[in-house]
Amino acid sequence: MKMERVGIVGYCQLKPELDMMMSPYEAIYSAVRGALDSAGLKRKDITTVVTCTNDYYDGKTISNCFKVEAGGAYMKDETKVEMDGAHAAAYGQYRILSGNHKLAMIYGFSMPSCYLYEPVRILELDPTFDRTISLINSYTAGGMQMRAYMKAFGVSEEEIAKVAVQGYKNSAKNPLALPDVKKSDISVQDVLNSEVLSSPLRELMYPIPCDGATAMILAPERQSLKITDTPVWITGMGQCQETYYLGDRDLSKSVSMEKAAEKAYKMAGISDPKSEIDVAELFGHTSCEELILAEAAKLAENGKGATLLDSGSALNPSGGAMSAFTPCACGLTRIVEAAKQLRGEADEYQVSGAKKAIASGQVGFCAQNSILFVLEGGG
Amino acid sequence: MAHKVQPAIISCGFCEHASKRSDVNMAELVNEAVEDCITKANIDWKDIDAVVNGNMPAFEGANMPELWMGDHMASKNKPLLRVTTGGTTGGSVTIAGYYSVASGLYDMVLCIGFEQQSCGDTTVGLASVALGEFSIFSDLGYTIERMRSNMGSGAAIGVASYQAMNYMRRSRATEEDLARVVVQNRRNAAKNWWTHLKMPTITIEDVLDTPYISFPLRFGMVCPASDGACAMLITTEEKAKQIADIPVYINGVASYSNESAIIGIDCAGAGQTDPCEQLGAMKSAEVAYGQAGISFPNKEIDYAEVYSPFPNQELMWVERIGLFEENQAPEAYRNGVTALNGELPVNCSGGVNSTNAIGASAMERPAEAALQIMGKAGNQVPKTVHTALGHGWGGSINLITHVVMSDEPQRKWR
Amino acid sequence: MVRAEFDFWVGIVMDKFYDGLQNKQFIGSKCSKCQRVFLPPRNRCGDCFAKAEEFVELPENGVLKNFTVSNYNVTERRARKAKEPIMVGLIQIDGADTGIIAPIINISPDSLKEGMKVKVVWAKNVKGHPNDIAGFEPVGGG
Amino acid sequence: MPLPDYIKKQYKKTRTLHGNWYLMNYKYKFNLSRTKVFLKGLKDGVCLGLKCRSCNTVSFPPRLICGRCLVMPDQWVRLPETGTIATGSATYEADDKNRERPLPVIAVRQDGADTIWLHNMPKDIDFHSVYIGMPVKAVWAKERTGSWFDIDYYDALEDPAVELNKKEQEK
Repeated sequence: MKMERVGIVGYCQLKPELDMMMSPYEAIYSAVRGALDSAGLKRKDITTVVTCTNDYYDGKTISNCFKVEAGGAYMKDETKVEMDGAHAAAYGQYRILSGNHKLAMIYGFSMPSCYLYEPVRILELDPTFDRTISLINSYTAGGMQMRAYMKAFGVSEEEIAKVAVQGYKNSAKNPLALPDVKKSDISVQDVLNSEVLSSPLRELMYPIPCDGATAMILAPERQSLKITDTPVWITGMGQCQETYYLGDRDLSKSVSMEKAAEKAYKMAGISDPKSEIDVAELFGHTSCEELILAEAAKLAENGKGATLLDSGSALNPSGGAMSAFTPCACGLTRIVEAAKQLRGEADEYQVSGAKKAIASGQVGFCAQNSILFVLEGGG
Repeated sequence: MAHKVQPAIISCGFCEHASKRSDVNMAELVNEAVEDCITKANIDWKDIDAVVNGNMPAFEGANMPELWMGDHMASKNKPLLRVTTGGTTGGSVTIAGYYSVASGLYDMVLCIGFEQQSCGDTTVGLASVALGEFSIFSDLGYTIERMRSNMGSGAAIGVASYQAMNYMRRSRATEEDLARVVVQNRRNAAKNWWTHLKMPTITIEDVLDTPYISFPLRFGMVCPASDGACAMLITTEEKAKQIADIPVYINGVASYSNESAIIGIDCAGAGQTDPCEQLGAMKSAEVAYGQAGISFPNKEIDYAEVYSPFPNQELMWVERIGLFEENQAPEAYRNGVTALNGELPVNCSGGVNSTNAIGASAMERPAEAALQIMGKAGNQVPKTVHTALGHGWGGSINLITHVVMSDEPQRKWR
Repeated sequence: MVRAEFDFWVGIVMDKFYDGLQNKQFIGSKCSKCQRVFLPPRNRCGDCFAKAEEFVELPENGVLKNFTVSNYNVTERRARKAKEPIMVGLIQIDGADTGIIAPIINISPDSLKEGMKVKVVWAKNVKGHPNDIAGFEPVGGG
Repeated sequence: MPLPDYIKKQYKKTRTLHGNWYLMNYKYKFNLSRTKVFLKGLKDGVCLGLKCRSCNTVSFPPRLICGRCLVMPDQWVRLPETGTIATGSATYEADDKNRERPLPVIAVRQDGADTIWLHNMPKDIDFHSVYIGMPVKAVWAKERTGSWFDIDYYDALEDPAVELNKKEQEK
């Protein structure tokens, strides 16, 4: 099934900070305003707004209720996706493809400085058993996933540490990375010496939740070409949710991403992702998960994900989730970073000659629900 | 222009609603509705391409519960999208289902709205709508007493009573008019199998006999808190014709949002100076009717399901969404126009006033409207329904959803 | 208003499981179509979307499928460093087809190994609660 | 009212497991830069509204963002002390003491402003005499400290429209 192309015509990513001085409404306003300005559009041009915030992350019910004005949604068709920003982008894409809307504003926002990220994630667990015993959390799930991966494919800790090091080095070049993770002189040994969160997962393999907001504007093919000379096209999208129970899943692989990628590639007409994809911006919750997702997206053989660092498609040139991990916005940021690469706007970390890129988002423990976008550059 | 897809509803399922569904957990509750829906549609669960769902998470203490409930939603290894917009969640989910099909990416989409309020603390949930706003008040010099007296009416019931005051002043509706709406809804609910408050013998006097909660709303006029779930299957025109006897085509959807009422962002002034003016509802109605090619809603709509936890809202909404002239609704209710055998039946399912499982409520409105067109509703109206409407509101009365459906596809727009 | 409290109904299937715990017994459920046995039980099989309401009594022994040793104790309230590392295991009880998450006890973290045989240790007072499973210990003391 | 006659089915009561949501762990961030100017104005006995240069909407209390234009308004305007009641309600306290005499809570639209804010009426006012559209005037607190309640309450003004209405009815 070939789908109509949807264009990314503008975006804005706020500079992430550990504790932002802005109020939530101000942050959303800045991101949305910035996106409109980057595309040279006005508020009246927007026809629909898809917001991505989470009630439990915001500490209030109906978290989009008061964000109507800040998000430019006054008297606009507004809705909220309570997942990752990338899922909101997918919903924006549905709305554009249906023909009912001509310009969709999508934003994702969260402020982990206002809440405790790890404890709030406990609320995602099955309240009839897992939540009461409180043994599953992002650390232990990440640890088990990493052990399963290492055992299944005989991968060593060093190789995964190398991915983390690459993430930090890439972040150092990214002006929109969190200042605390810009470590250009970090070594594999530093990662392996860092504190154990949950064996074998170490502190430096796990991103720091930080405040941020990202906004992106989508438009149909015809309108995109009028708005900008360099639109980035969404040519494929796939999404999948696998089962929740960790005991049912093979954690060394990601079924959700495999199915999502299969669908996205089919839609975009990509038969050999290894050679066709130039840039991969994958939202992995840990360094190890980045490899699992890359393998599930068929960029490398199972267990050979670490070879991507030396050759093949560029894996997370922006630093990935390591550079700025904002819940609710991280997936959207990945799409924006991929779009930057395709437009040639990523100065220091530009991948030369990038034509096709993929960007992913996820929610749930061990990437339970994954979404993958295939993007293509060139007006 | 590429070929556009016409989405259609083929089946709706419910679980039994009650104040405490203590025999099931959230996942099993949803499962009941999903099974009801899939069985009635007579399809295999593998035919479902994607799932859209939503609820009000803060009322149940579970963040993104669809993650662990996925297997019970027939969504294993399938795309799943979660849409939550407060009271309008169900409506937003229906609309998300519509767009999933209309985009041409999925053929058969299962929409689910659910709520198990007996697990949680609805008061805290509702208060936390503006918790951030409340926390700022101490900086502004609010004392605890002032806060209690002023903010006690700031929650949903408060917003509704402000609305009621304004509406009653405008239309000269009396408390008896409000009670009449309640009586009509609860008597209707008694004939519908899945509803919560079934009161076949209730009278206006019974309602007016209860104490005030917040002037002019009385205890007997307020919606209950229910546990329940609703599921709906949306598919393409071609498939719908094969599967269903009478497919219900969704011809217009809109969800326009207004500024918040009563409290503004960061405690600033609220933009809605009159909470019963409802620009958002009028605009949503206009857009949805426009898409569906309806020019005279009061003549063309045969049946309406309106989201009204409080009786004054039912009177207000039917006017704002163009079914009655301004201030004429109370009289229409008096004359039985909106009754089961009236000219324009409204809320024959019993409405939100009788059953309010928040995340599901706004979906039960289009679902019941669709069932009336199919002729399969629990409380079926005697006349033939061709065009029907499902409406929802939520947030600080600033989020509105509209779903207009008909037994004929709308060719003009496609 | 500092916290919202919730009481989740566990449903009939999980109620049976907790009844079992009260009698120091694992009760799983079996899919009516693919015959897979789930522990903890659920009333639906995700793969077949068929009812899984046939109850099966399961033994106390199992295999350690996966594990991790965490230095952090994360609860709904806070995430803080644990006094002692917490050993979390994914255990497949003999006769069940899915794993159950439970703590591992009576062994040093270094000697944990995948594929180890483990046996349940019940809490002193069993009262039909998830915490009735005090943990799993290696068969023969590790 | 006959209560539980609608409960048809007794559902089996299963166990419950407890869960919490610790709202005290949350912080809420605000931008009070506009509100501070407004509060300073109240301290000086001046009602300041914030005007959006793009759509001329005046907000009182000031809004950080004008949702209609998506800009940050920055023009301060002085507003009169009078206003009208935009909407109102009466709260009944849970402890039943004030059932006879509920507390009126009103939302006032200051003259010249386009937004409303919640405020109080004097305690001895009869709630049934309050109506929507009633003109009111701000009464300043004795000691002004730069808080929301430097305007202590809004007092009713004489409404010429009421007299007119009465005459109409007499006719």
